[in-house]
Amino acid sequence: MEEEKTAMKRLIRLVAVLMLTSMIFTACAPAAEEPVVIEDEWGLMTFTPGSKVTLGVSSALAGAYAVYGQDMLNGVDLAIADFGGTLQGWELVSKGGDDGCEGAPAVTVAEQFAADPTLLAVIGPMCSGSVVPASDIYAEHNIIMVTPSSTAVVVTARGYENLFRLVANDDLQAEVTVDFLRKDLGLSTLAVLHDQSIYGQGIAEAVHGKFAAAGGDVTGIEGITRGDVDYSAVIATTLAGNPEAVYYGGMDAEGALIISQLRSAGFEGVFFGPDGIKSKPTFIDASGGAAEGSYATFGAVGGATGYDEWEVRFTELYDAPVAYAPGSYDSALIILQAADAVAQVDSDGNLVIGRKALADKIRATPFAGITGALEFTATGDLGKVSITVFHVENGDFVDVKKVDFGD
Amino acid sequence: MTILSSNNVTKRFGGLVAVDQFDLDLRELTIHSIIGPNGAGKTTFFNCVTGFYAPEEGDIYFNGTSLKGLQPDRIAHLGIARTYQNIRLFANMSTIENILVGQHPRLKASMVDAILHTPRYHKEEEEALEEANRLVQFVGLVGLGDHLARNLPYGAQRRLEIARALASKPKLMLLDEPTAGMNPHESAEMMRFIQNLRDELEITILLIEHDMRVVMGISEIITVLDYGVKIAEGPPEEIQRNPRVIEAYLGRGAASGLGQNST
Amino acid sequence: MGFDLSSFIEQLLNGLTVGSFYALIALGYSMVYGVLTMINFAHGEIFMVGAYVGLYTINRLVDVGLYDSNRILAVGITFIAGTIGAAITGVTVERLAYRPLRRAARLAPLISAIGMSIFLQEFIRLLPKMGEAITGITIGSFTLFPESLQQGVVGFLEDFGGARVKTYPGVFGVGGFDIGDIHITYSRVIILIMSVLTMIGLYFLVRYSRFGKAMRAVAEDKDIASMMGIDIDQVISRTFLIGSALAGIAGVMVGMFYLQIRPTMGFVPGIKAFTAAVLGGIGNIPGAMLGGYALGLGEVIGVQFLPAVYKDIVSFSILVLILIFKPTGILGEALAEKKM
Amino acid sequence: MKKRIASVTERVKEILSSPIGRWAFIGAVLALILIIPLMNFQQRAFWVRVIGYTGLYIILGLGLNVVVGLAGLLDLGYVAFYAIGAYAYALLASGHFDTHISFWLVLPFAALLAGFAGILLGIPVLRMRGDYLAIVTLGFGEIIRMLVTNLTDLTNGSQGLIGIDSPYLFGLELKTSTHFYYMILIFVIIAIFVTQRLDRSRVGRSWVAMREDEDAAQMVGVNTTRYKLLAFAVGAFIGGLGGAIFSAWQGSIFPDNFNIMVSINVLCLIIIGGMGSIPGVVIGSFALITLPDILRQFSDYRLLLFGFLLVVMMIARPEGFIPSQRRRLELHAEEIAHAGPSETITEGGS
Amino acid sequence: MPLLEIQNVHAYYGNIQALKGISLHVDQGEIVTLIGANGAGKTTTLRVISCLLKPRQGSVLLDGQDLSEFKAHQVVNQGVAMVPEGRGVFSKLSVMENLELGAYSRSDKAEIQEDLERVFEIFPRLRERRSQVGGTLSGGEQQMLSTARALMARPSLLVMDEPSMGLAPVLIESVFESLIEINKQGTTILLVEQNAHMALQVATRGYVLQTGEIVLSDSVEGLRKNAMVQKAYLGIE
Repeated sequence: MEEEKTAMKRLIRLVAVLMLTSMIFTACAPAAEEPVVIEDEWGLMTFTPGSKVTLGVSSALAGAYAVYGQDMLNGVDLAIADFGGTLQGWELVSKGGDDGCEGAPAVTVAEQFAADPTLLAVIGPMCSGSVVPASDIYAEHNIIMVTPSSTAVVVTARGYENLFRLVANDDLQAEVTVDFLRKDLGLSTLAVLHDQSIYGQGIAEAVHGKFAAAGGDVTGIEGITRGDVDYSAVIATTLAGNPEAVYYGGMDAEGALIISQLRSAGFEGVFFGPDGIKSKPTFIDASGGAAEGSYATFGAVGGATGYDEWEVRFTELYDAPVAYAPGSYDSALIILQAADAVAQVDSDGNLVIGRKALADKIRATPFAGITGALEFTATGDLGKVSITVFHVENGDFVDVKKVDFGD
Repeated sequence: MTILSSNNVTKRFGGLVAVDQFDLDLRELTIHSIIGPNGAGKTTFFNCVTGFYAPEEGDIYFNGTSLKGLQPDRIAHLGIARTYQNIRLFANMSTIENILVGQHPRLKASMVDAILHTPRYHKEEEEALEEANRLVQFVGLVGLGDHLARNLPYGAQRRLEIARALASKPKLMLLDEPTAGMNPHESAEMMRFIQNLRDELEITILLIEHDMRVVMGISEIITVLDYGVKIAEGPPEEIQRNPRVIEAYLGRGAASGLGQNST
Repeated sequence: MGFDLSSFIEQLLNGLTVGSFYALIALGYSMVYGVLTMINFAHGEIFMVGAYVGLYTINRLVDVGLYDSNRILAVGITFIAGTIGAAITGVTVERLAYRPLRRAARLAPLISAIGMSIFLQEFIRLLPKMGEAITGITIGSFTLFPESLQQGVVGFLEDFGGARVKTYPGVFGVGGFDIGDIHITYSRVIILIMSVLTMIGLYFLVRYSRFGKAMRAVAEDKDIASMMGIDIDQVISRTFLIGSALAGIAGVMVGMFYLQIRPTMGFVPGIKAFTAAVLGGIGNIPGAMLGGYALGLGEVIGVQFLPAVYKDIVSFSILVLILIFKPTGILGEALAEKKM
Repeated sequence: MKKRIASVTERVKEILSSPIGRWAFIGAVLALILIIPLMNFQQRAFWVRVIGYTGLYIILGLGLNVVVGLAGLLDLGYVAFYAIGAYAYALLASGHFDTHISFWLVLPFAALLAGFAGILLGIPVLRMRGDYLAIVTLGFGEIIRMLVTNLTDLTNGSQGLIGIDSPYLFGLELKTSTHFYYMILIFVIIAIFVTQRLDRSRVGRSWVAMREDEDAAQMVGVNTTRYKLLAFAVGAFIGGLGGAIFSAWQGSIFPDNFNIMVSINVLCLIIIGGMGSIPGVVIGSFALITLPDILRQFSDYRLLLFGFLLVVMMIARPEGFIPSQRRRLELHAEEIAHAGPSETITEGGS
Repeated sequence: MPLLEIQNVHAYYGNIQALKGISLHVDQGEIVTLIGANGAGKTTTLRVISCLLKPRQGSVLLDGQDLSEFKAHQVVNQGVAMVPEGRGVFSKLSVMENLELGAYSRSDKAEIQEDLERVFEIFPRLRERRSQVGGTLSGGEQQMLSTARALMARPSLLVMDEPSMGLAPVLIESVFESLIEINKQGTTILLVEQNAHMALQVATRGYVLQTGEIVLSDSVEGLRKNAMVQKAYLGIE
């Protein structure tokens, strides 16, 4: 365990060093021997000697969605530990900001982070509803933010150069889903359910549209109420159209209820969902066996290195990852490596990082993470994305198909 | 001249007929009492007059206007005011405020006036306050204007309730057991006060009362109700002797209240 | 979509099941309202605590093998444990957060209840974390608790609460039987029978027992009730006890039949049950049962004819319509015309 | 030592109770509030945001205070009007329909629209009292949220509305938190001014009378139907105003912004502050909206502490921090007055 | 030893003194009346006796035992039953249930049944209405029920608060007749009344309470002749 950790650390160091050298070579930058005047179009982050370097995590840390936020925070903490706990000698810390998965508090958290002189960058926010308003603040202050979870198409459509995201947007997941349903499984009727959230409804409607466009017959689209436990009424109307498959846009907990109630209502067809349901503890285990045979897509996984090993380590330290821990882990490492690469120590002994330099570095550097080979486009979306279709077999997710985008 | 007339008024609650084909002619400037055992329908009739209950049958006219279908606040605007058996003041408002609310039907300032403090608003509020202070004096509550209604002693609460009713300058006042809970001395004072209302302010009085001394002492005419039905009507002397009334209401020693004077 | 009788009957059955939950929880609202005229906003959380205590119990019974050897006994013990857990929580909440406010303005206990609701939810969620923090306290280099104790406590708390969705073992499975075209799952039948029996029991308790009479007397007039020799505090405590116990039963049922539980699970059913209690005429016990079933049925019938997203709109509209014509709920008394 | 502290608090009380002292205190607080955004300290932007947001809730609280505190109508669905105001502005001044109408034109419209919705809500609930009213209004709040979620063609459903225009004032784009801070401050002052004047007028008296005894109020000529609707309308108008400001400030809105917790928060703040009391609304907003942000340092224990403090505050001060003048007298009075028949006294006095 | 003895009781609501050191006693078998105007402190005295209000000074002794150590609901166990002002009938409970609650603190089933028969004898009207809900009774019947309910506790002392209030004259007579009957059967009665006429007809002794103080204590005959009583309470000028 301890050995693995140091091994990992060494590996990361190595990658970082390689990157740094490659950058120096490719950019033909002058060797930084003389104390140079450090400049940056967006301004500089200056960390005085002895100060900490903070990674902010904006997510739901208290209340209903806290379980996801805590998961993110754990992912970031593990990343900091794997990175060695310091950035060129400056101590690295994570700092959670509870946004409750809502807009207004997310903005408050953004202001709080923005005022923190030790802040390096932000991982999150988790929910699209918080990302949209909070990113305005981050953009205003040129703070780098990487969201591991917000899938709404609109997030990256506003031209913010400081914003990155580590998941595929709804459209791509929907495309793979529909393709799989139509071609691989050869199905022609589908009923769609969603949880009326930004995330769930967004992806459900995308699937709905694409399935119809692909010549399939959508027998109905219905919304459910989050927090209810008995969905038998809506399930009965859903099944009234005799669909071959049911697609559910939403999160794992409700997903588990829906699949088990679908099965007890006698539904024997295919159940399909997005990355929100791809959770072993809260979807497969919570469904009491009913989830067996279900499908889920999960984005950004492809070329992943060392995920299984990582999962073991993570589980040992915290608990099984819920949803966004891997993405948060990768997000944090991407930031840290880029920061390591562009950071300089000025003549006063301060660690100085250019904001735009950091953003450019992140955008320019491909990263081999546990969630896949990650590379960003100009808009902050993943350039090469692969979407994997998972099948639940014997109580676990097994990947059955992988589609690559962006090549 | 008749100020209030009730024609054939019937009010039912489920199977129970609380007021049964009740006729009443109330002449202007009289003091008229309604007596009868508990549950005889007296208060129910008050509630029909003031618009809280809609009678199933019959009609009530006030100065020739039918009250049918009118809401209590409209009826208040027409000039009828009342008090309650168990005092119902605005407990957490001051004496003055209670009276100011009582003046409601006579005030005209709108919400906009109130926000902008227009001259009209100022003038009206000033006059209203003046009038309220006058009423405080009239009912003998001087010095208690700022007290919350709920803090007033019992007798003062009764008087404040009357002052609030007077604030709308009514033509008819319905008093529901105004001397309940008072000792003979206080009751006598209240009797004089009620007579004053009629004599000085020219208000017609319709009274529900259990205290026979009060009833017999100030009423010009008495109506007796039993199980919603009018069983007698007439001047006090006549009622006192009416055998039906004695049987249903007054009892043999009838006099419980009255007769005591001779003890 | 044509009308399909068998699916309609299935839907009615669904409605009755959901209605049972609403009714069981609504009863607690109504009873508490009856004696204190306050909305116990934390009632949904008491239901949640019941589910958690039940989960802990059944998992231990699985560990010791009783669950496999005698399932009926294990389920019975689980129900009892969940019921007791909820009851204790309810009584404690009353004692700490409501009793000091017995004489305060009407809305003060409501706010206290809202605070309690947030507190309980977060308390269950943070249990393991708090356990870790407290047992991990060090004074200088001296640890206050031995490591084994710390592990034991944290282990227990992790088994008990925490932020994650927790799962009951699938006691009843998804099996069922058919009558003609109508498919009925065992679980629904069991829920229905259990709820109805519980409610009949409650009805007799309130109607005929010494406690029931005392409770109704306290609901009407506390001073006079105490003149009769009734200990008001005790009656209120017991009312909370019974109301919370019913919520606990509902909590364990939800766990057993829908498997998953989480700290936030009390909120939506809490609101629905409150709606049901008002629909039936708040403070009125048969009314709460009727309101629960009416709401459950109203929801499924609504979904038959309108998109499911309008389900809650339909149920609230039914509520408004009924209250417009009967402002005190279906069985509510022609209330509060203060005796004039 | 203890004595010394006591004498100091005594002295402070004395100063605050004299009119000059009180005005000086209010002036000092106001001056502090005025200059906060101009000061230079590390967390300035954060505090400007938090206090600005608190101001927004003061506006909402003043609106709901009319309905609950003055007129005595327990409204648990106040968020509906906030949502209507927010959506009205977002729809009329964004790329959604590509209409970009000026904030200053939409603002009164949004508020009027919300006020109208208040009347619509008011009509069916006229005959309901107390807790029946509470549940129906709660339902109304939920219905509005469900409608904005599901009327996708109009509101863009759960995906929300983004890119909402900033207001312009004399050519200046009001964009930063500081701008909104001052704008909200001005609206807070206006709202205090208006509600205070209403409270002390014939209208306010009628509301309070209705709260105290609806039947008796009607019998002295108060048209309770009209005054109930008026209370709903005024409350909703102010709520709609707050909603429009919110959507302009945040620049994007989603149905989830308008959940039931908003209503509950606003209700809690007016009760914690002291029902019917305008200074109470201000203090209550700081206690309920600022406090959770202060509790941020406790990270995930934040809500746990918040729930706990809510209970403690209520038990410590059941009448709220600053009970309204009328109510304060009343509470004092409880000790004086003989226990009336409706009182529920189980133990001895005090 | 008197059955009930109130010694120098001072009672307050907050800082307002409602009772300023009153003393009175009721002997076994008596009917004693306490006369006073509204606000004189009658109800406060009763609240003190029923332990709903703790006196700040002084004591209430029942059969020599200090009542102050008891809570309100325990007083009835000590043998004091109340007929509250306004009757206090549980309007949603049936007549039988009301009577059963009167015997709430007792567990002797057989004797309860006996007492039930006894009160039905005194108030035959209640037997007819036993299954009717309290709220549907007439005012006089409610007064009967309230009195019968108190008797169900088999009290040694029956305390009645304004039984004549709001009743038609014809009913007041019958209430007082039943009161005498109850007394004859062995129950001591403390009668708090405003209606001095009636109270002085049935009682043996009386006290006059004014603004929290006992100003007069005498036999009924003595009180009737007292000029102050005649003026303020009997209305004889």
